Parts: sequence; C-alpha cells; structure tokens
Amino acid sequence: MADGQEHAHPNYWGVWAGLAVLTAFELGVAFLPWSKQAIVLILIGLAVWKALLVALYFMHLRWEGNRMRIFAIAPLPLAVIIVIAVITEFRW
Amino acid sequence: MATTALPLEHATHAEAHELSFIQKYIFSTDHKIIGIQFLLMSMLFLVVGGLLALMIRWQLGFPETAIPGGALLPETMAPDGFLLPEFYNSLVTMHGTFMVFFAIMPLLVGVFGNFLIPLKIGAPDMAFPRLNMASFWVAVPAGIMMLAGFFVEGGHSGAGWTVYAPLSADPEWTGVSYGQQLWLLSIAVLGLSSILGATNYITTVVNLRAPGMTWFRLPLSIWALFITAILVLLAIPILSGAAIMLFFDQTIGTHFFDAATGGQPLLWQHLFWYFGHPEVYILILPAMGMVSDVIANGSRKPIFGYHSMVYAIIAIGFLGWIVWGHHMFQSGMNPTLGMTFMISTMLIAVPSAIKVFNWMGTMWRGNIRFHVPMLHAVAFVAMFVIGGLSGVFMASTPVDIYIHDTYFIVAHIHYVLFGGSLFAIFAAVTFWYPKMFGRMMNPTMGKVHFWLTFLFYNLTFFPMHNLGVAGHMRRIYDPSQYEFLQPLAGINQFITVNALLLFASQLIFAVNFVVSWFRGKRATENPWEDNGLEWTVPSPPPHGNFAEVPTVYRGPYEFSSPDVSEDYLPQTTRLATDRTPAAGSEGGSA
Amino acid sequence: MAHPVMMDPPRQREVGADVYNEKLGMWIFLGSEVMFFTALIGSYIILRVGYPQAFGEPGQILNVPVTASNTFLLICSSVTMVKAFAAIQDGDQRGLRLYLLATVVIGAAFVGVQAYEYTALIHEGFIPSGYIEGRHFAELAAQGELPANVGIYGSTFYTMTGFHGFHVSMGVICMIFVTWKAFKGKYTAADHRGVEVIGLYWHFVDLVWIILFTIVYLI
Amino acid sequence: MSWILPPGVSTFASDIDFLYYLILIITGIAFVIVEAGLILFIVKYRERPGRKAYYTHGSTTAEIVWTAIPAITVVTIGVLSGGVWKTVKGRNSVPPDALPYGVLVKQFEWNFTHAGVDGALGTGDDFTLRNRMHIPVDRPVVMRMTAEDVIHSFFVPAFRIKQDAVPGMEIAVWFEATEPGEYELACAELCGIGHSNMGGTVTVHTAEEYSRWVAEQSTTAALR
Ligand code: HEA
Ligand code: HEA
Ligand code: CUA
Ligand SMILES: [Cu+2]
Repeated sequence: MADGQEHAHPNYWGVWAGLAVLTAFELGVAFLPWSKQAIVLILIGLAVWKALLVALYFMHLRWEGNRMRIFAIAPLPLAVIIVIAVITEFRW
Repeated sequence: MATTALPLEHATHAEAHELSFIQKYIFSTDHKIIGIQFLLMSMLFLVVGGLLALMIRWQLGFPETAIPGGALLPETMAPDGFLLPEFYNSLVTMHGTFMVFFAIMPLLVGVFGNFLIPLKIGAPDMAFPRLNMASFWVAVPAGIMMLAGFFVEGGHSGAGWTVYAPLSADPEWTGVSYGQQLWLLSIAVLGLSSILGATNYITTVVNLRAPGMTWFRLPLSIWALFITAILVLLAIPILSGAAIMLFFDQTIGTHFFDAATGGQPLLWQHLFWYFGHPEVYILILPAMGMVSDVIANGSRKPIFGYHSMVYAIIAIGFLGWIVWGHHMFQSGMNPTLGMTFMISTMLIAVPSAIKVFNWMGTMWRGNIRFHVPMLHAVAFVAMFVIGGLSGVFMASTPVDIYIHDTYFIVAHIHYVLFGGSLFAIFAAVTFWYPKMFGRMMNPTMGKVHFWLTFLFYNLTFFPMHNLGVAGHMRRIYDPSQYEFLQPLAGINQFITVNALLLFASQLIFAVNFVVSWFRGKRATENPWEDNGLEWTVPSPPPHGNFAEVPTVYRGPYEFSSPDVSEDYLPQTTRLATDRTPAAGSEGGSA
Repeated sequence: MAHPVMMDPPRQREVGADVYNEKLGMWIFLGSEVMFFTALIGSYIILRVGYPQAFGEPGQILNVPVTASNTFLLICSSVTMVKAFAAIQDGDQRGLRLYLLATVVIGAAFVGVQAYEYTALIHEGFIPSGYIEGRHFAELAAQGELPANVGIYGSTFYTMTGFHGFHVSMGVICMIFVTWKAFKGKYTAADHRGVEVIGLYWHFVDLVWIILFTIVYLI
Repeated sequence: MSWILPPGVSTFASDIDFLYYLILIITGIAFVIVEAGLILFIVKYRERPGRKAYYTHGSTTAEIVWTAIPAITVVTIGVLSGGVWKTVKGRNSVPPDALPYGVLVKQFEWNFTHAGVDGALGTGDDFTLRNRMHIPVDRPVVMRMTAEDVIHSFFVPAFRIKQDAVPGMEIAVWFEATEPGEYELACAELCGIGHSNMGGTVTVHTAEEYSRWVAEQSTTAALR
C-alpha cells in the first residue's frame, strides 16, 4: 500500500498491453519455420519477460524491500537444481 | 491500523470472554493446546509404529513360532499367527511411514514448533492462530486414512516407505490398490497440514519477535525450527506433487512412472529423495536445536560457539538440498551424478561435526546437572554420532555398492532417528513437560526409563551394523532362504528379544507421562533455572502467554555469568548496564 | 510495504520483514506453491527431454487459438485485480467493487473455457492415458499424422493444466468471498490486506499460466 | 558379530574392502574421540556444590580446527572413493574384452542369457538359464541388465557387486571373479511378495572347465 503514497500508481494498463502484445508475439514465433532450438529459446525468453512484468508490477516486487524480494526468489534455484540434475540422466 | 498490535489485541480480548470447553481444548487456536494435541496424536502413532516393529522383529527372530496373540489378526494378514509375506511388506512400509511422517515429524515440528516458537520469541501466539488450528485438524484425517489402509481389500501399501514406482504404480505387481491409494492421499493431505504449519512458523519467527530478540539472540531451538520450517515449506510440496502423479498412475491410468510408454521409474526416486533428504534433516535439525538448549542448561554454561552453531544449522539446511542422489547410487543413475552427490554428501559431515564438537565444548568445564532431560540430551549426542558416522560409509559410493539396502542402512536409520531424533524428543518432552502441564515428571521413573531405553536400544540396533556387514539385505521376510544368512539367525533372535524389552521399557515412560499429568508435583515458573522467555511466565502459561510484551536484553545461554551471583541470567532481567533496545535494533540482520 | 500505519509501532516487536503478517504469509505460501508446480512442470520437462517422440508439435493436438484467447482472459483478470487494489488504495470503494466483480467473472470464464477445451480434447480422443481407440486422434495417429503413443503427453498435460485450473477455481472462490466483503465495505484505504493478499495469489496463478502456456502449448 | 567383511572374490573387491576398512578406522577414531570425551566430561565436570561453570562463549581457533580436520578427512575419503567408483561403475568402466551376458529380471526370477561358444550375444548358440549364471574365472563379464516389471537389484555379496535392474533401462554392469566356486545371488530391492526368496547362484568355472560346459550347453541349445 505504501507505494500508493510514495509513487503514483504504475501504468497498469500499459503492463496489460505489454503482456497482450508479447503473447501475440509468442504465437507468431511459435509457428515460424526456424530451428526448434532457436524458437524454444526465444519463447522461453518471452515467457520469462512476461513473468517478470507480472511479478514486478502486478505483484509490486519492484517496490518491495530487499527482504521480500529474497523471500520471492529464494525457491527458484531449488526448482532449477532438480530439473537440471535429472535431465543429465539422459544426456551423458 | 489493526495489524499493528494485532497479536496483543488477540491476546487481550481472548482473556476477556470465557472460552467454552470445545473452543478451549478441541478446536482451540491456542498454540500451546495445539502443541499438546499434536503430542498426544503423534505419541499414539509412535506406539502403533512400535507395535508394527515388534511384529517385524518377531518374524525375523522366530519365523517358526506364531506371534503371541497373532491369531487375533485376520486371515489376510497372518493366518493362525504366521505373517504372510505381503503383510510383512506392509508392516515394514507402514512402520517406516508411521514413524517418519506421523510420529517423529509431528513430534518435532508439530509439537515443539507450536509450543516453543511463540513462547521463546515472546509472542502471545502464532501469527495465524486459526491457520494453526487448521493444520492440526487437517493432520487428523490424514492419520485416519493412513490407518484405514490396513482394512481395505488388498491390504496396505507394501512398497516400502519410499513407495518406489513401478512397484507402487500398478496393483498388478503387489495386489495392493486401495491401500496404496490411501497412502498417497493421506501423505498429500498431511503435506497440506505441514505447509500450513510451516507458513505460520516462518511468519511468526520473522515478524513477531519481542523487542530485543534479535536474530542472534534467538535460542538455537528456534533457529533450528525456523530453518526446518523452510525445509518443510519447500520440500513437502515436491512430495505432494509426486504423490499426486503416482496416485494418477494408480487410478486414472497416467504413465508418469511407467517405462513401457515413455515414463521414468527413476523420476519417482529423484522426486521422492529430492523431498526425502531434506526430510531427514527436518527430522534431525529441531532435535539438534532443542538438545542444544538442554545441554547448555544442564552444563550451566553458555553454548560453545553459538554463531558457528547457527551457521552449521543453515549449512545443513542448504546442503540437504544437493545430496538426494546418495540414496540412488545403485539405482542406475548417471554415475557422474553419483560422483557429485558423493562429494556433497561427504561435505555434510562438516557442519554436523561442528555441532557435535560444540556440544562437547559446551559440556567442557561445565558444572553438569544430570536431570533426566540432560541424560537424554547427552545420549542424543553419543548416539547421533554413531548414526552420522555410519552415514559416511554409505556416502562412499563404492562401499555403498556393498552395503546399500542391507541392515547397515537399517542400523543407520535407527541410530539417527531413534538414537538421534527420539532421544532428543524424550529430552524435550521431559524438559518442557512442566511448562506444558504445570507438573513435574517423576525423576526416578525418568532415570529408570532412560537407562533401560539406552541399554536395550543399543543392544537392539548396534548388531544391525554387523548384519549389514555380513550382507543381510533389508526388507526381507525370510532370511533363512539364503545360506549365507543362516549363520546370522542367532543375531536376529538376540535383536528381537532386546526389541521387545526396548518396547517394554517405553511403557515406563508412558506411565510416567500419564500419571504425572494428574499426580505429578506442581511445577514452579522456572524449575530448571533456565534463561528462556518461556520460563518467565506461569506453568502452564495463560492464554496469550505474556501479561505484557517482554523486553529481551541478552542471548538465551547466559549461564554462570560473572555479572550475577546465581548461575543463570534470564533474557528479560535488566541489569544496570543494559539499555532498552530501540525498536528494530539489529532487525536488519534478518 | 512501508506504510507508516501498517508497521508495528515502535517497541512492540523487533522489525521483521517490514510487512504485515498476512502479506508475508502469502509470499511464503507462494514459495511452497512454486515447489509444487516444480514437481509437476519439472516432471513434464524431464519426461519430454527423455522421450520427445511422445509429444505433439504445437497445434497438432492442443487447440492453440482457444487457449491463446484464454491466456488473454487471464491477463485481463490480472489487470482488473490490480486495478481493484489500486482503487482501494485511493479509498475508491466503487472502483474496488467493479474491478473485483470483473476479476471474478473473467476468472470463472477462464475455468469455463478450460472445461470446454478438455471436453473437446476428450471428444477427439485425447485423455490422460493417451488416445481413446477409434476416436479422431487415434485414427490420425494410425495414419502417422500424430505421435503413435502419447501416454506421458496426456499424463503431463492434464496434470499440469488441471492443477492450474484447480488453483484458478480456488482463487475464484476466495475472490467471491473478498468481493462480498468489499460490498459490505470492509476494506478501507488504510486497511485492505484482504485485497492485496488475494491479489498476490491471483497474479501468481496468472504467472504460472504464462509459463504453462508457453512450454505446453507453444513448444 | 563382527566388523570383518566376508571374503571377497572379485577384482575390485579388495579396493572396496580397503575403502571400507579405511572408513572404519577413521570413523572409529572419530567415534572414540567423541564418546571418550563425553564420558570424561560427564565424570570430570559433574555438578559440585559451590562451584560455578567456566564462563566462555567459545573459541575461534577451536572452531577452525574442528571444521578443517573433518573437512579434509571427508574430502580425502571422497577422492579415494571416486577413483574406485570410476573403475567399478564409471561411465565407460566396462572392459572391452568382457564376456557379454543378457539378463532379464522379472518377478521373481533371473534369466541369464549366456553368449555360448562364440562368446557373442544374439547368435544361434545363445542359451538362457533361470536363476543360474555360469562365468569363467579371471575374465571380466558384463551383464546387460533390464527388468520386465518392477525394479529388482542384482546382488552377489562375494563379488561386492550390486546393481538395480530398472524397467525401460538397459544397465551394463561388469565384474571379474577371481575364485572358482558357487556363489549366492540375491535380490536386494523390494520387488513384491516373492522378494525374499528371489535368489540364485553364480557358478565360477576355471577357463577350460567353462569352455567344456559352454560347448555342451550350446549343442543342446542348437538341438532345440
Ligand atoms: C535423522 C535422519 C538422518 C540423518 C541426520 C542422516 C544423516 C546422514 N545420512 Fe542418512 N539416512 C536416513 C536418515 C538420516 N540420515 C534414512 C532414514 C535413510 C534410509 C532411507 C531408506 O532408504 O529407507 C538414510 C540413508 C542414507 C544413505 C543411503 C544409503 C543407501 O540406501 O544406500 C546415505 C548415503 O550416503 C546416507 C548418508 C548420510 C550422511 C552422510 C549423513 C550425515 O548428515 C551425517 C553427518 C554426521 C556425522 C559424520 C557425525 C558427526 C561428525 C563427527 C563426529 C566428525 C568426525 C567425522 C568424520 C571426520 C567423518 N543416509
Ligand atoms: C523414527 C523412526 C523409527 C523408529 C523410532 C523405529 C523404531 C524401531 N524400528 Fe524401525 N524403521 C524406520 C524408522 C524407525 N524405526 C524406518 C524409516 C525404516 C525403513 C522402513 C522401510 O524399509 O521402508 C525402519 C525399518 C525397520 C526395520 C527393517 C525392516 C526390514 O527392512 O525388513 C526393522 C527391523 O528390525 C525395524 C525395527 C525397529 C524396532 C524394533 C524399533 C523399536 O525401537 C520400536 C520401539 C518402540 C517404540 C519406539 C515406541 C515408543 C513408545 C513410547 C515412547 C510410548 C510413549 C507413549 C505415550 C507417552 C502415550 N525398523
Ligand atoms: Cu526382486 Cu526383490
Ligand atoms: Cu539422505
């Protein structure tokens, strides 16, 4: 709530438009006749971008103190570790 | 705004109106009552798990003789007193399940997390009392479901407490369907309970510490419970997710773990142990924390190396996430992974070493009082070390080739879980009993129980190392099938006899526990002359715990301080030299 | 958020996370949600890497246009949610109620569309255990147009999207409760914890869908 | 009741046993230090009236010492183990000249496909035995092992070898017996009702004895 006072409301409709455009963009990329790897990389990049928009603006991480940010991102490494580790099962 | 003094308010007008019996003892939102509810529930399951263990032991010790009273068991389990192999598998599975998920875990996290956190940090209650109540009343149906499994057709899950797929994924392999499904549902439901609890604990520790109770003035028990809560929060959902997938494999024909259609049997093991290893530290960290409190009190000496103790807890909590593969060395897992997991597993010995030696450092040049809690606490150190050291054998991948899935592992399990966790629980129960029930437990009975338990415990589990060294596989119903195991029959009988005596000695504790509740001599505010905040309030503390918010001036382990004549110095006593903490002082160390 | 009145008054408590309990609690709970979806989504990634031939190309089996519009719906519900929050920050009760209502409706619509998607897929013969014999997809597979065996494809798809749908439904239910309280004027510019907390959950579920939509439907 | 391992009769048994005894000694020392220390302190520092404990918050040097020593010890153990692990189960540890066997495991039996005279699998003279495996002494053998239903585990204590057999995976596991004789084989992974009697035997023949035995088996196989 604090940020309500500290700064004017962020332009939520702008974020919304951004998300919509990025989604449209994803749809475009997905069906391009490029190499699968390239497409996958781009798509993941876009997805992360969208996710960040939601987290930073809609969930206000942008205005949270560092402690809250830590709480928010702490589990992510754990999520990555298991997937990477198990994938090496098929790639050795 | 309302949140501000929310906890305090909550306290005050809770005093105001009288609570009905139901509100007070059944659907209570008071963390102390909820703690006691968890205590009774998990002790019940501890006994159940113990009884299952005795049946296991009987089968291994005296396969030729019918179990005494075994004739009472239905045909599907033990026709005229002789266990069926499928029932033996269910026994092993459910023994492990009940002990790990329904006895030790709730005892440590549910009971002492609930009872100690608010009292020791100076909060009137948990941050979310109603959520707290929910987490208990969600655990109850989980327990009922788990028990129900025995009585459904096809019997209870027989795939081991690790329920490896595909054995557990398809009734075709074991004939168990409903039993396994109930197991999975129950675990998922119990998981919800644990997650609610953990959310509550973390919030409480972070936000509700009394003024002056900075991070590095927290008792080690609270540090341990805090890190444990984080492990619970992040590890349990993995198990819930995996359990749900396995449940779907069982019921709606999905193929997650079914190799025939591209599923991955090893995926289950990875998911299970990614939860499972943090889980075993969930089962030891609170024990370590509470033992630290008791040892400092018993030695009348500040904890040796408080800071490194804290960092050790954090290190164990972190390393616990990157060692899960050590359960899978022989599973066909990528051998290079095996190598990395071996190193990380070895490294975990280091923080554990730090803790062990700091406990010894605490006793060194102390003035040790051997009250019953202290006896159990010292036994914890002595026994945990054995369990920990046997862990190093298995961490060494080549040695593990030989001892994997032998009784060496079983010995390890029981040295860390019984010698470790359970002894710590005995220490904690006897230490905080007066605060919980306002009465002292009988020390003589306590000492007798301790010595008998210590003796028979070692006679029961130490020989299991030797069985393992001789190659005795675990989870086998009838060792006599193998020539190389026949010479071991004697040891197996010896173990069984002692297991029976071990169980019997627990009854002393049960009696002491129940009788003292009603007849025990009234406890004073601070019977152990300890420094913690919980000892500054009446035993048992009133609803809302503290008349007014306590102010903390020092760490919890100021025993034998030169500043005062008596050998303890409560965290709240204000000496001339102390200045009142500014709000949020050092709060930054969060 | 460091709103002056939101913080504990001095001397009552050590400073913790600098936010009020409910908000901290929700963030912590979301941490466990992350790990829960890790189990499901992680398994999908792992299984897909291990056995790619079971998974159809984008659009082959799953209906991308429908889910794309569904994605758009969810994005809209997220913005209405955050607008509701912004409204009450300024004490605008009317805005709060309208936007909350909108969020409930759009959220429910999302679940509806997903239900429709499922029924359509099942009708065409795509179920958690693979194909239904004789249905459309099964025949295409027989002609080699589709992967011969989509066992784990169905398993992972329905489990992931199903549990996401479940989360949305839970969200809608709680949202209805919050809306009801909003209509009873329970929230003020000073104290609107309920709105912010449900909002956090809602955006998180949206965020999960953003990931799911990309890696399940488009990759 | 002993801590001595039963005799090991494979090439890497000695390495594994060495590691075991090494760890036994190291942990033994750690064990004695800790337990002896505890007992000493219990006796020496038990409560005496009018005495106060020594007031200290710890010592950094001590911390460093008992962090460093265990760290070094365990890392050493780790490195030593790593070498052996590589040779036994490492990525390409299987000796090229190893005699191949096909092993299909299911509830509750072991099916060993022997390569026959030509020493190659997939040829006419292969033959399959149930719960019985015959191998030549002093020659590495490699089993390509897979399971039909659930996970089982191939365990021959005398050879110090144990390896799970997993449905959908073909796992290569090798060993080289050094003593002729008959050795017990056990299933070490819970696999259902019959788990505890899913045993078998591995017979180790001298080279010539083995070739004689294989010859007759193959002919009978050919006749079939
Ligand atoms: C409370 C529970 C608990 C705890 C704390 C531990 C602690 C450890 N465990 Fe244990 N473990 C289990 C519970 C626990 N374990 C269970 C239940 C299983 C079986 C699961 C199943 O399959 O059913 C298991 C299985 C298990 C395995 C798999 C074995 C197999 O199936 O083949 C391994 C392998 O590495 C292992 C290793 C370790 C190690 C290295 C530690 C370390 O944390 C120990 C560290 C402590 C010390 C080392 C002692 C103190 C240190 C000193 C005194 C310093 C001097 C020491 C040295 C220099 C070495 N454990
Ligand atoms: C904390 C965990 C814990 C505890 C305490 C125990 C306790 C015991 N266990 Fe344990 N056991 C496991 C965890 C535990 N076990 C696990 C995880 C496995 C692996 C399962 C698997 O392979 O899947 C296992 C497996 C296992 C096996 C191997 C089975 C096999 O592989 O075939 C055996 C065999 O002897 C055994 C025996 C015993 C015995 C005799 C006890 C005795 O100590 C029991 C003594 C009785 C009690 C401890 C009850 C105490 C009662 C009280 C304290 C009364 C208090 C009550 C009131 C106050 C009301 N257990
Ligand atoms: Cu096969 Cu156990
Ligand atoms: Cu482990």
